[in-house]
This record gives sequence, structure tokens and C-alpha cells, in this order.
Amino acid sequence: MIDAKVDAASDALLSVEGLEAGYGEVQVLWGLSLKARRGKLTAIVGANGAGKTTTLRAVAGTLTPWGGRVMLDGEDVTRVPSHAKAARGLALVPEGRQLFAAMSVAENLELGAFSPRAARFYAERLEQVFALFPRLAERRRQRAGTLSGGEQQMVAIARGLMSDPQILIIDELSLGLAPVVVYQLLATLKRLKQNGLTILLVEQNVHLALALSDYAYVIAEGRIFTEGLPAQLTANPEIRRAYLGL
Amino acid sequence: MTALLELDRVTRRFGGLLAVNNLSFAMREGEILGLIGPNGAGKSTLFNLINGVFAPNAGRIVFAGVDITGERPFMVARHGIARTHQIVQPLTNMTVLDNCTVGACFGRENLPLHRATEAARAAAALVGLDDRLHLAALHLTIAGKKRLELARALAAQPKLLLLDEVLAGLNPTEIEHMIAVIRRIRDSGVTILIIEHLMQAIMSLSDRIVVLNYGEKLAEGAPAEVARDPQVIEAYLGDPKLAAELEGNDGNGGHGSAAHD
Amino acid sequence: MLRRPFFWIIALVVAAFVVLPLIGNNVELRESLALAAVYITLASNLNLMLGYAGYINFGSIVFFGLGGYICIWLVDAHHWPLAASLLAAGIGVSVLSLIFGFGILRLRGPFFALSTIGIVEGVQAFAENFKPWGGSSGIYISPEVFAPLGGPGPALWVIYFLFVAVMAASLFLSYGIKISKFGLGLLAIGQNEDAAAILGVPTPRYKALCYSASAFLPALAGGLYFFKGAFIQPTDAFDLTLSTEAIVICMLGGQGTVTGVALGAYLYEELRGYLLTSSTFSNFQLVIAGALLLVIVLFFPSGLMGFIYSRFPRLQKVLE
Amino acid sequence: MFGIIASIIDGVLVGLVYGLAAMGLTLIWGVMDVINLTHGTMIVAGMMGLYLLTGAFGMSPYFTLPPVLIGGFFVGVALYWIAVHRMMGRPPLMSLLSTFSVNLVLVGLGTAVWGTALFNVDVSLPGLTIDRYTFPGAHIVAAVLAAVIAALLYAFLHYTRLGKALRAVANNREAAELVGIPTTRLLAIAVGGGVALAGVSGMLIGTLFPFTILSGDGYQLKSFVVTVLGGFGNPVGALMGGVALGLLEGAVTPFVPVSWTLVIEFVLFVLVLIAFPGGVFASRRGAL
Repeated sequence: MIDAKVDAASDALLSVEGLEAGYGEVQVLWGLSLKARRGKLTAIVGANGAGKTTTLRAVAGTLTPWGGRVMLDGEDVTRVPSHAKAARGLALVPEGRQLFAAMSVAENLELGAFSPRAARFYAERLEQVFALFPRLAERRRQRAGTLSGGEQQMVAIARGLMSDPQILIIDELSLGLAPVVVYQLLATLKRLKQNGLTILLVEQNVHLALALSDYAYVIAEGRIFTEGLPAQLTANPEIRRAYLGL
Repeated sequence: MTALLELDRVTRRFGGLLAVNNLSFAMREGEILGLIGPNGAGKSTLFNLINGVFAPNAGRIVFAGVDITGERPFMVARHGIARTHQIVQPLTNMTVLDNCTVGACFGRENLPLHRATEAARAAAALVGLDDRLHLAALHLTIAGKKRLELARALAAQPKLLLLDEVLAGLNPTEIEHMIAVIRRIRDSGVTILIIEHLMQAIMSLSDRIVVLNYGEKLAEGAPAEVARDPQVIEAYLGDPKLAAELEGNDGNGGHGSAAHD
Repeated sequence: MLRRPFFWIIALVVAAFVVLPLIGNNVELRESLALAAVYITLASNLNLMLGYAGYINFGSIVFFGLGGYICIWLVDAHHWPLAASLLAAGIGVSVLSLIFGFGILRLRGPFFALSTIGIVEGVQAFAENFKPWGGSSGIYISPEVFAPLGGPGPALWVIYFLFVAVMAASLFLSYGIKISKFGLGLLAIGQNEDAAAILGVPTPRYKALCYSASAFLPALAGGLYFFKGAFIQPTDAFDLTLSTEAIVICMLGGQGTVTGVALGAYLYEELRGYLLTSSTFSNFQLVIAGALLLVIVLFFPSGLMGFIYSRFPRLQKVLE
Repeated sequence: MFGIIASIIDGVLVGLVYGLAAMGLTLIWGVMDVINLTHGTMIVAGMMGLYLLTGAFGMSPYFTLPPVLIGGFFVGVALYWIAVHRMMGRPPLMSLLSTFSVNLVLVGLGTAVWGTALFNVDVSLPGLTIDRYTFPGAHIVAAVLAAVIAALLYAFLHYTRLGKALRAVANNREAAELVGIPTTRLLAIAVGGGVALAGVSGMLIGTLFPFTILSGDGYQLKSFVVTVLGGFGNPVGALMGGVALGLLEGAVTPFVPVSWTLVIEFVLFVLVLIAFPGGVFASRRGAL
């Protein structure tokens, strides 16, 4: 309603400031900051072990941050437990899908809408999700663990969408999937974005991530290595070097 | 054939997933062979097949002329194959020296305890852990634990060393140091099979590269050749054509700034 | 081994066990120390599995009870001399556990622990139904068997010194294994079995050998214990209380340490003695043992020695 | 010949109750990989609940089921917070030791109060006589109740929001947390449910056989055998395993002295475990 007046900072739905986190005694993130703007697709790329997954886990709360702040829609949610963040509209589609493998597709989706807020719109949401992934409607009674990799990723995304998220965070969308499947999934993400969903995407496939995103961050060694508009980044020879050692 | 390690049509399934599919390659004695491929391509599974954590569903693995297919890990270790783990597996409450001594005691030489301790000290010194011999492994930093993995493997005095992402998680100085150590190990006559995601490092270290994708061999050759291979570029960076196509699909702006050739 | 200070510390403890009750012919002290020796024997042999290899054996009492049965049966029915019966009991139980060990040690972690509970039930049921062992009424031996030891009075002294000898052997075995290559392999298994196997530790063989080694001396102790009482029956021989106490002692002193286990056995024996004589607590021995174990597991998983080592790191080199 | 068949049928009736007991064990294992070593004692607690409520309050035996169920649930929740919660994320042996030590305390208290006296609760129901063989009424009622409770548990797990959330926690705890399920609270509920089932099965067993404070060990072993037969973490499997064990007991009872049955069951337990080294459970993991 007051579109014109919002400045860039308050436009961020999710903002991470000076995030520090790690496992045991090992620090992985060293004061990392990034923003995901409303209605935009923000990408995070970076080599293996750079700290991408750790960032997302610290944001979602499955890993407790050591320092820094996580702001969701203007509220400090750094110490909010993971399940309560989900209820506030932060949905993480974790690396490797992490489905409830022994449960049916329908049950997975139902659990996606576990929070009381999402449960109210369950039927409506389910219809939307099945419209988005017709394949899942066909397979609704099948055990999630018996689906193909691409179908599993669909369930994972759909489960995230069922929570009626403000922001959908996806970790390694293309992991282990054939290019054609990745292409379909990314096309779906694009439709979601056009419908106004805020998306934060972590992706190894630099070309696809950059092609789709509105803004991108490159992480290295637990810090932001560089950031910018995708066009600026693709033109950057540093990224090619970091990935292929050419 | 003077191959030290030979894989002959090795296949391993997990449920419906073909983790390693009909894979064959051979390693010469004294070379460094780099193994690269996207996440989930089957690299770590391959290590687990070679050192006996998993048995292959089909195919043969021959080491120094002996068929070691399906042997248990401790038997494989005795033949002279040692490895490091991507996720470090220190014997947490034991000291650095004891960790290395285990490697020396039960490795290829099957040394008695007192001689094993000497070998362990030497291995720890080689990777630069000789100042922390009596520290419990759990108190090491991640870089220290990675070095410990390597020291423990070296203490076994292996003929073949499997290195699984020893550089991941290290800072540039540590990486430089580790690369120097790996070179020194090779110069001492050890054959090395290395998985690594840091491309610059693996391209400069390896004599040859094998590229895996979906459990199959995508390419094999000298680093420079492999890096030029369009299939390899696609597997790593994704298909530029698909990306372009996707971008073309974009009807109504929203991310016009993403334009690129 | 002779050059290490810890060897002499053990030797000193053993000497104290031998000498102290002899001063003034202190029978009361002798009986109390005899029980301590049994505790130390059971706990330090349990420690081989629990503290070194990282496997919980809830049923270590089987070694003790089975050793007792074999020994008593040989003495009673076959009129073997005590020494031969004891030896036969030790060897018999070790061989049995080696065979069992190869089987059940294929089970990892909790499943091994569960099957050790089952073994106790199984062996006890066997004893209750095995006619040559007197079924559920057990075996009494006539006091005549004490004659070769100089009659019942002196026999108690002989048996006491044998208890101490078995305890000494247990401590030296624990220590000897700890400083050996075998021990190093066991410790590696206890820390991370998969990593140990990849480093070349022959895990199945080592675990089975350890299980079997931990059976020998408790079997001797069991033989002595029931010989001393001249009576054995299934409910006594396979009473889980004693295995439980051995676990409490291991955890109390600090699993994996030789000193800790001996210290834990001594402390536990003192505590137990106090509780048994106090009118309030005499009925609550198991409750106290359980509460003690719970507190240790929840808050001090590395036990007394863990505390001592963290306070005095230098001691780690002297007190194994 | 009919004697054997009748014995087998009777075994199956009792086996259903064992299956119910094992469901309590396997519910906890399936949700959080913890083996509850207080299981046998919780079964005895259910028996004592039956004994005390029928004795002191003159309740009819079967009406003690609701209070035992509810009491068991709260005891289980307490058990979670005392002995299990701090063990999450520690090596599995530690939770084994912590539940073991709680068990020692409970058994110790029980024997201090009641000694090892034999208790017997008489339900005096008419039996069902076919040919010359009479099936005791108590066996039939207990079997029916066990089957009904098992069916209710199944329905709870599969058709209610809370039940589905519990299965989600069993399948993938981190993902459950991510979709908004308060997993810690659900872990406590799972232990509560497991103990409640153990208590109820104990209450039912108490209507069948006399018992002492120390009867728990034998029934706990039976639960393990049943669980291994049926597949760890699988409540339906547990019921099938119970039936299988009952069948076996019924079939061997006419030929083998009663005291051998435990040995046979134990041997079976080890053999099944060895035949599927980690496999029975590994393949069934998350089957809840």
C-alpha cells in the first residue's frame, strides 16, 4: 500500500546480520550478512563447505547461532525455536529433501500445514499445490520414500508451500536430479515468485541460479565473498575460477 | 599391466539408486588421480567400495594383483590401502599420538607397539602435528582434525592413499600447507586417489582426473583436457543453454536485471 | 611393564590386601577385603568390555555364576581338587564365551547389551533345569572338601589369598591389556568402531577375544566364592545385582581406567557397608545404587577419574 | 490332537497381550531410538496398579484400565524428562544406562515396600469350553482388550493430527521441527505413550497370571523377542510378533517344561538378531 515509501532496508523480508555459527568448537560462519527482499528470488551460491547449508540451518533455527541476528518481517527471531519459526511463515526445504519417507505423499503435505495458522487454509493450499505439481495428486497415496528423486523434491517444495510461507528457503534444489527435472522445478519456482512469494535459493548450479535470481550472494569460507545483480556476477571471472579452477 | 589399483565394471546399488554404475579405471603406481564430480555423483561411495565399507553388487576390485572385492575394511587396510574421511572420524578421547599409533599398528606393516609409536611420530611430524602429540583428538581444530586423518592414514605406511576432501573447510594458508604435504607424500612413493571440490587445488595436484556423474564415468584424462570438456562444464555449472532458455521464458520482467548472454 | 610406576602401585595395593588382615589376625577386615576383591575382580574385567571396547555387558554375572557351578560340580561330583576345578571353570567359561562372543558380538551397541541380559536369563534357566547341577535346589558340598586346605578355619585364609590373587591378576590383566597393542585396538573400537576397522583393527576377533578374556578371572572368583559358601543355586549364582554393581563401580570410578575401577570398587564397598548397617537404608541398597548410577550417567559420565584427570592432568600419565 | 490346537489358540490369546506390551517398547524405540530398560518394571507397575486399585478401592479389574493408562502416561512423561531428555544426541549406550539406573531405583523401591510376595488378582470369569478344553474367560477378555487398544493406537497414529506428528518425528526429527512440530514435547509424549502401553499390558497380564515385583524381567525379555520378531519401531509388527510368540509358546508348552520357554525365546531372540545383523530394524526404520 505504501510501496513508494519503503526503502531498500525495510523491503527485506528476511535479513541476516553478522551471523556467526558452527558445530562443536568449529566456527563455520564468520559474520555473514544478507537480505532476501519481498517478492524476489535471492540466490546464494558458493563452493562445497563454504557455509551455505550452515547459513540456512542457522536461519531456520535447527542450528543455534553463536552470534548475529536473524530478522523476519522486522522482528528479531534469532532465538525463536525452529518449529515456532515455521509457524511464523518461514519454510525451509532442506538439503536432501528430508521427507517423512515412510509416510504417504498426502501425509507429508498435511504435516507441512501443521501450524495452526496454515491448518486453516489446508484444503485451499492443497488444491493450489496439486495444481502446481499435478504429479503429486496422482501419487498422493504413495509412500514418499518410494518416489523418484525429482518427485521427492516436488514433495519437499510442496510441503514447504503447505505451511503458507512468507518466505520459502530451498537448499540445493538440483542435488542429484537430472537437468530436465531441475529445469521443471525452477520453472515452478519462477511461477511462485510471480505470484508474489519471497524465495531464498541455495544452489550449486551457478548458471541456473543466476539466470533465475534477482540478486545473488557468493559465499566463501563462511563470509560473503561478493554479491550483486546476476549479470554483474556472471561477468565476473572470479566465479568461473572458483568453480572450475580454470 | 602395472596397475596398482584396477576397478573392473564396478556397480553398487542402494535400493533403486545406482550410486556407482559399471565403473572401470586403473591407477598407475606413484600417480595422483583426482576424482571429481557434482555432489551425489558417487565419489564417496566409490571410496567405500575400494576400502570395503560396502561390497560391490557387481564387478571386481584388484589391488597390487590381489582381488580384494568384498573384503572387510580391516583386511583391506592390511593390504596397504589407507583413507581419510570427508567427515572427520577421530578417535575422540585418544591423543593425537595414539590415533596415529592405531594407524601404524594395524596398517600394512602390522607393527608391534613400540615401533608403531615411532612410525606414528614420524607421520604426525610430516603433517605438522608433532607439537600436539599428547592432545586429545577432540581438542584439535577442524584443520587439525583433517591433518590427523591424514597422519593416521600415513602412519599405516600405505601403498595407496584415498583422500576424501582433505582441503574442505580449511583456510587458504592451511590449504597451501596441506597441498605441500600431499606432494611430499607422493614424492615418498605413495599412490594417491583424491576427491576434492576445490578445483584449483585438484587441477594442479593431479596427474590425471576422472570425472563422475550419476555414478558413471563422464570423462578421464589430463586436468587441462578435462577442464575443457563441455560435458564436464555442464555437469559443474549446469547447462548454459537450459539456463538461457529458462530466462527466455520469463514473460513479465521481475528480474530483468538477470540478463546475460 | 616392571619399569612403569603404575605396575608398582598395583603391587603395593595387592601387598596391602595380603598384609593388613594378617596383622592381629583380623577376620572382620579379611571378610570385608574379600568382598572388595570380588568387586574389583568383577568390575575391572567388566571394564575390559565397557571401558575399553565400549560394549555394555549387563550380564557379566554369568561368568561368575557359571564359573561357580563348574567348579562346585567338579569338586562335588567328580572330587577334583580345588585348584584343578577352578582352572577348569575358568577355561571352560572362557571357551564358552569365546564361542558365544563370535555370535553375539556381531550385534552392535544396544543389541549386544540386550542379548547379554538374555544370556543371563538363558543360562539361569539352563541351570534350573539341568539335573546334574541339582536343578533349582542347587548343589551343596560337604565340609570335607575343606580338609585338604587344613580344615574350615585355615581354608578361609587360603580362599582369601586366592581371592586376592585373582584380584591382582585382574588388575595386572587390565593394565597389561591397556598398554598393549591389543588394548590400543580395543580402545579404538570403543571410540569409533567403523574408523577402527578402516584403520585395520580386526574388530570381530578383538571383540570376541576381549569378551572371552573378561570371562576368565570372574569365573575363578565365582568358583572361589561358592566354594567358600559350600553351596550354589541358580538364583544366587545369576543374581543380576552383582553385575549391576559392577557397572555402577565402573562408571563411578571412571570407565576405561584401571585405578578408577579399583577406587570405585573400594568406595562402593564402603558405601554399601555403611548402608547395610544403617537401619534406614538397609532395604534400599538397589535404590541407592541406581540413583548413584543415574547421577553419574546424567552429570559425570567420565566418573571419578575424569574429575581427577581434569583437575590434575599430570596424574593421567601415572594413574592409568 | 485338539489339545495341541487348543494350547496354540490359548497361546495366541496371551500372545496378543505380549504384543501390546511390546508395542510400548517399540513406540519409544521407533520415535527416538531409545531402548527403555524400565519397560519390565512398568509392566509390573501396571500389575500393581491393578492389584492396589482392585484391593484398596474394590474396583472391578477391568475398570482399572483407564487409571493405569493415564497414570502410565504421566509416569512416562516424567521418565522422559528425568532420564531420556539429557541423553538425546549422546551415544545410545548412555540412554541404555540411564533407563537401566531408573529401573534399579524403581525395582529397589518396589522390593523394599512389597518384598517378593506373590500377588494374585482373581477375575473369576466363566471360561469357554469347547470339547474337553476350556479357554479361560480372562484370557479371552484380555486378548480382545489388547487387540482393541492396538487398533486404537493404530488409528491414533494414522488418523489424528497428533499421531501423524508423532510418526513424522519418528521418520525425520529435523524435518518435523522444520514443518513446525514441537519435537521435544512429542518425544515426551512418545515415552508417555510407551509406558502407558506397558502399564496397561501389565494390568492385563495381571488378570491372567500371578506376579511378583520381580516378574518384570521375564516379560521384558518377551517384549524384546516380540519386538525383534515384528521389526523394531513397528507397532503393527509388534502385535504380529506377539501372536507369533504366543503361537510358539502354545506349541511348545505341551512338550517342554515351562522353565525352558524363556531359554527357547532367548535363543530365538539372538538368532533373529544375528540372522539380520542390524537388518531387521535397519530395513524397517521409520516404519512407524
